[in-house]
Amino acid sequence: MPVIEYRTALNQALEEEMLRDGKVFIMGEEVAEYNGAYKVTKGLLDKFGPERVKDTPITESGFTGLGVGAAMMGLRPVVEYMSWNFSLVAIDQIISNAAKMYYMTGGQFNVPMVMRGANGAAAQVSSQHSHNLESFYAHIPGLIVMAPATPYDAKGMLKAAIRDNNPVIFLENEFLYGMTGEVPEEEYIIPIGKGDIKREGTDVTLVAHLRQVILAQEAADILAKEGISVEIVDPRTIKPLDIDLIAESVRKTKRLVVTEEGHSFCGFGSEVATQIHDLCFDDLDHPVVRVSQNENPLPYAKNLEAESLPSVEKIVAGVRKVMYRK
Amino acid sequence: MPVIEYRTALNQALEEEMLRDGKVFIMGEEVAEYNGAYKVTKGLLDKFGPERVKDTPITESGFTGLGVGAAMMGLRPVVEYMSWNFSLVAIDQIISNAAKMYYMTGGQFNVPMVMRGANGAAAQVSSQHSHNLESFYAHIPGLIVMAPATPYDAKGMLKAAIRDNNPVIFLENEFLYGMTGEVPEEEYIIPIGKGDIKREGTDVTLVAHLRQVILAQEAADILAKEGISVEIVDPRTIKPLDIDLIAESVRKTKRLVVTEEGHSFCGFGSEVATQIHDLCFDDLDHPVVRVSQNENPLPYAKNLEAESLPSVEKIVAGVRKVMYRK
Amino acid sequence: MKSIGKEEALKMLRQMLVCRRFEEACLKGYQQKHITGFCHTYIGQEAVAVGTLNHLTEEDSFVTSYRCHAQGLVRGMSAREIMAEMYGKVTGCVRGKGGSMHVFSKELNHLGGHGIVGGQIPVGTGAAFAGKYEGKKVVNITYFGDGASAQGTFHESVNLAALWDIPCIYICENNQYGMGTATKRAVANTDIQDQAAGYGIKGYEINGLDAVEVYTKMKDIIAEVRETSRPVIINMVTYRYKGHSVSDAGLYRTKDEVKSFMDQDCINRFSAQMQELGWIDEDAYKALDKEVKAEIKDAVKFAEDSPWPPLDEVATHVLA
Amino acid sequence: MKSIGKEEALKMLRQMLVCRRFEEACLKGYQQKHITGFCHTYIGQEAVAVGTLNHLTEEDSFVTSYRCHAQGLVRGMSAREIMAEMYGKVTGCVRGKGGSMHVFSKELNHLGGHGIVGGQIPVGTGAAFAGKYEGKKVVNITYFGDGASAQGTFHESVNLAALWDIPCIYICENNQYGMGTATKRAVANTDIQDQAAGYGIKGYEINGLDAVEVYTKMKDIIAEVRETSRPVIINMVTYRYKGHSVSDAGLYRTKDEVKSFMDQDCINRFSAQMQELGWIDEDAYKALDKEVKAEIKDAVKFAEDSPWPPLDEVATHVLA
Ligand SMILES: Cc1ncc(C[n+]2csc(CCOP(=O)(O)OP(=O)(O)O)c2C)c(N)n1
Ligand SMILES: Cc1ncc(C[n+]2csc(CCOP(=O)(O)OP(=O)(O)O)c2C)c(N)n1
Ligand SMILES: [Mg+2]
Ligand SMILES: [Mg+2]
Repeated sequence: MPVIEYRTALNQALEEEMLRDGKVFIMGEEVAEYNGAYKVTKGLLDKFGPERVKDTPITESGFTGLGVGAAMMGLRPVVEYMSWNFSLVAIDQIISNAAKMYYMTGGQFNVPMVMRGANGAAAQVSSQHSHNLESFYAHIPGLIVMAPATPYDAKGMLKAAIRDNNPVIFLENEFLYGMTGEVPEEEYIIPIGKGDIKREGTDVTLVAHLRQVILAQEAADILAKEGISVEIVDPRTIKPLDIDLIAESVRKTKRLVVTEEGHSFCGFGSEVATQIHDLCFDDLDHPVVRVSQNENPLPYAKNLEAESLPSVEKIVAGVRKVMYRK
Repeated sequence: MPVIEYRTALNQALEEEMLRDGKVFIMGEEVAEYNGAYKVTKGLLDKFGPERVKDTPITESGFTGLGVGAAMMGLRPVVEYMSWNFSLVAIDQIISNAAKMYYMTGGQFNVPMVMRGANGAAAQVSSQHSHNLESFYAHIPGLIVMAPATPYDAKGMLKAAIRDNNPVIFLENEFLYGMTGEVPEEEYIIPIGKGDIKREGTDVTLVAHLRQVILAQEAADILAKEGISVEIVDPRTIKPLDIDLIAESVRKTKRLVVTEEGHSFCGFGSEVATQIHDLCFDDLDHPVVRVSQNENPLPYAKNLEAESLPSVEKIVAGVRKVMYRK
Repeated sequence: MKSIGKEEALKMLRQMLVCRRFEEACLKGYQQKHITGFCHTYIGQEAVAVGTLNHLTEEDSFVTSYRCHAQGLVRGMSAREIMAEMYGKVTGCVRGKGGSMHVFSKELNHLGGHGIVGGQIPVGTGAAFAGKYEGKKVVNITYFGDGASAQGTFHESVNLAALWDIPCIYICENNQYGMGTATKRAVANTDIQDQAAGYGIKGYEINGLDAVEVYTKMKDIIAEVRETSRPVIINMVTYRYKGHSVSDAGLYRTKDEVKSFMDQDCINRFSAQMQELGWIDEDAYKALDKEVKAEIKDAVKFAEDSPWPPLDEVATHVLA
Repeated sequence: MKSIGKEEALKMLRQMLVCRRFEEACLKGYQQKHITGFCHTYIGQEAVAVGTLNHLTEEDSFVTSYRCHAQGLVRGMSAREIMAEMYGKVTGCVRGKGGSMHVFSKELNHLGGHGIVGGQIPVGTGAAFAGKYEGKKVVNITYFGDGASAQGTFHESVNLAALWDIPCIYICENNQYGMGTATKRAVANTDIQDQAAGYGIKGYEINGLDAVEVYTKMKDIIAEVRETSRPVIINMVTYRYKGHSVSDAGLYRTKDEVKSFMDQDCINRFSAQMQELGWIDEDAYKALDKEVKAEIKDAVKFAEDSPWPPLDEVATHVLA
């Protein structure tokens, strides 16, 4: 099977879906002539022309809303945010318009629009550029939230997202773009809402998504040497959440750690923890442990940034804690 | 003690703080000549003049950012959003600027600004006008989030908010504005971060804030007749959260229900539940039960709206569930 | 008026009356607590909807704010389905889920009915974009208020449309107030059409109280936009007679001011012009009004008699 | 040039050189991986900072985007504290917490250093508002890019300022690109000053490559704003020589184009004008440049030698 980068997997998904359906078009800052700030849209302008691959001005609210209107008229926009941080200036269009449209029109107008881009921290880009927005978007009924961790998932999930008839929040990450992995040549789709066991284990369930999956693997390697067998569950779709898969794993391991790059207060980990406490109350040997970003804006200095973010060491510590080990 | 409306309590707080400190000024849509959409700012234009009570154009992002800049230069703006729904067009100014400023300037510029307005549902105003935004703002480090349920709390907390040196998200509710309660004539301040036992009880802890406190009281009355003694804990400040007060209550009652008007996924209830599962794991007789808004945008029709929102009945059912009763 | 022609003029007169009587019925329904939530009427502004929407083809689209009933009616939605929506009934145009602020019709390309001030402006831009993308010669009319013109979404949308040659017609329904705030207290330059210069497009001011002026000028403008695909900004100066919404007492303006505009009432003026030409007489007008009133009465009865949405509707249409 | 005077001109020349050498040192520090994250240089645009900030009084304020080092230096921050910030050291102007995009100085009313495109525009407006509120005759300069001029925050801010007579000077540093997008591909009308008409205020275009023009014109404009409290929009046409940020290869423009602007280099032009007047000669210029380079070298050494922030800094300054 070919081994390709995460960004290439996304690029293939975009190309295939644009070939399949003339209503799919791409818009965002630097997606066309510049080939994308992170090169996800590389070559698509050449292949599909400026009518279908559109560079926008820096007006996220304007072009997001434009996407909503276009989607209401039957197009299938794929909107790129250079990073999800910039979606904050467009969030009203996403929440008040995209998310509510199908419901408030009594099922008349749906909004088949994918919004995608880098979520969370990059390397030392400081506090205004490092938001993890899973919990915001997952909080709102009417939105689907996806977050692939591997090239394989990225491709199959983006294709599913583009074909879905709802607004989809598609979260990627700058560090993942260069990661490589096997991606089959034949077409495949990963269904929305289906999680994936990224590593089987018996002692502790570790829920991780996006870049945390990579850290979780490293942590699991370390813990394996201590005789702790970690099962890594990647929900892949944040909402609708495959809680059954997580619960099944927890019923086996009796212990759960959730790691997320974002902040913890009302974060994704709190939702997983609450649902699992509810579903597996009698199974759990220890309360669910959350690993997450410190309660401060993300600072620039390398040492402070590292101190703030979840890390392999913090995940290892979380697992040890849930195992009542030192 | 005088019995006054919630809106009057807020009005008194504003007036007293404006008298005390010339740097405090108010801005928002219809706050001056119209006396406020919900009359919270009634009479203040007459008392303080148009330089200190300013009607703004409908540009939430613009005037919120203007507030941030003014606060950086030493003023103490009180910004009214006609409702918190409209803060979504300004959320980047709140999160990227107000919340991060003190940190990203290394402690140079703080932003003493209060943002206040009605949060959550009013009577049948449908899906774009009914957001509960606790979980969004509480998720972000650098913001304080307050949510008073009574006239007494409203006054003492708003005064604390205005005197605080940080950006404060101050959540009110349209249904509460007309509620009455005792408010002393002498000055008092309710410290930020201090919760309040709104009703003592022994069997179940019920965490509720804003309008949910009213519903919780009604539910507790009903449950009392069934012999269930409910303790209502109102955190008042959502962040920093008085988790110790909640935990103390849970250690006594062994059971916790959290009711919130907003959605549950990554909502406030999930945070309380997760923290309490962690702190009181061995005390709990039942997993924490969340009562919240259904997983759909809020519809207009009276019967559908009622079906969607948390209610006295739903709270009663939640308490019964946590007591293992039918 | 002559260029409009008798048949079209009669249609327009009827449309304006339908809008007016419909909104009057809403006010009554609100007093009777059948209609709840917010309710924003269009009374006084009818010439705008009528003078603009009649130029659209079936494939054209439009979008507006919460003040959205009249546009729906003029476009051809039934008074029944809109009134039933006001009442929150399942027979309403959006099944009772939206209420007064959220009239939509997919069939007629009525893209709503939006509650966030300025929020619909990019949406209309997108609808116009879609038409162009599909290679059709269609336009979109995006209506918004004078208050909304200050929102950033307006600026961002117009820039996109001017940059990409999107055939969108931005109509500022300048009814001289955004809630209690007079336009001049909200926008630095009340000649909203002057914004056009910043984007290298055309701007126009039109007397929105005069259905003939609106209709004739908009005919040419819409034809030009359809042809050139260049967006335009229209400052459509009009006036609302009632409060911003039903709960607004309107203390921010004098009775004299309101009266001075009622004296220029668009329906009276239009029917007088028709009478001058002998296209209608007093009796025919009365008969027409009676007919319209009956239609609205029927709509109200339909709304009253319609069932509530079944409770399981609450969970449908969250996801498509 | 004559009206500027020799002393002031010498100061300006030195300031421009400090900015240029500082940014060059940043590029080097970035290659050496001492500086990380984003890093946006000001090379080519120096005349703008120098021709504008020198007219501000101590009480005036200003705010800008992530391209914020030069403004800090011209205003009087030390190269040491800004370079140390680039390096993420605790001796940096914001204690290593902000990095390249977030230069601030409370003492000097440098309100940053902002990363969200357009996000700083309302902030500057607010600073100008505060001065007026306190009854002072102070102004704020709000800098933003050509790309940023399309953001809604610009429109909202200018409207507020024009409506409330807020003495804010909106300077669009039109360096002809927003990242890889030429201005004409991002804004429908590249004459940004034409936006002024929409708000009933004055707009100006200034050649931002010519320090003399910037300085002399801005002197009068700033004096007028201070006097009248009416905001203005300036289209300050300039050019950046380097990529948008250090990671940008700049393939969207030709070498010829870049060269044509480097031929009009603001520092060369200014020093040539000074030489014509006999205010400086070749040797003196070289000596000045050497002195400046030494200052920057010292700043780099200071940054290198400075300690990292202690780990407990991570939790400080979250709340005041
Ligand atoms: C973003 C936002 N802010 C505030 C409101 C509350 N609000 C509803 S209508 C309105 C006035 C709008 O005035 P205008 O745009 O002139 O339209 P009109 O009502 O006159 O038709 C306001 C402030 C809102 N719905 N959305
Ligand atoms: C809201 C937002 N969208 C996108 C970005 C990413 N971004 C950073 S700088 C930039 C280009 C800005 O161009 P311009 O305003 O002309 O300023 P210049 O960099 O040329 O000084 C973009 C798109 C951002 N920081 N914020
Ligand atoms: Mg209006
Ligand atoms: Mg630029």
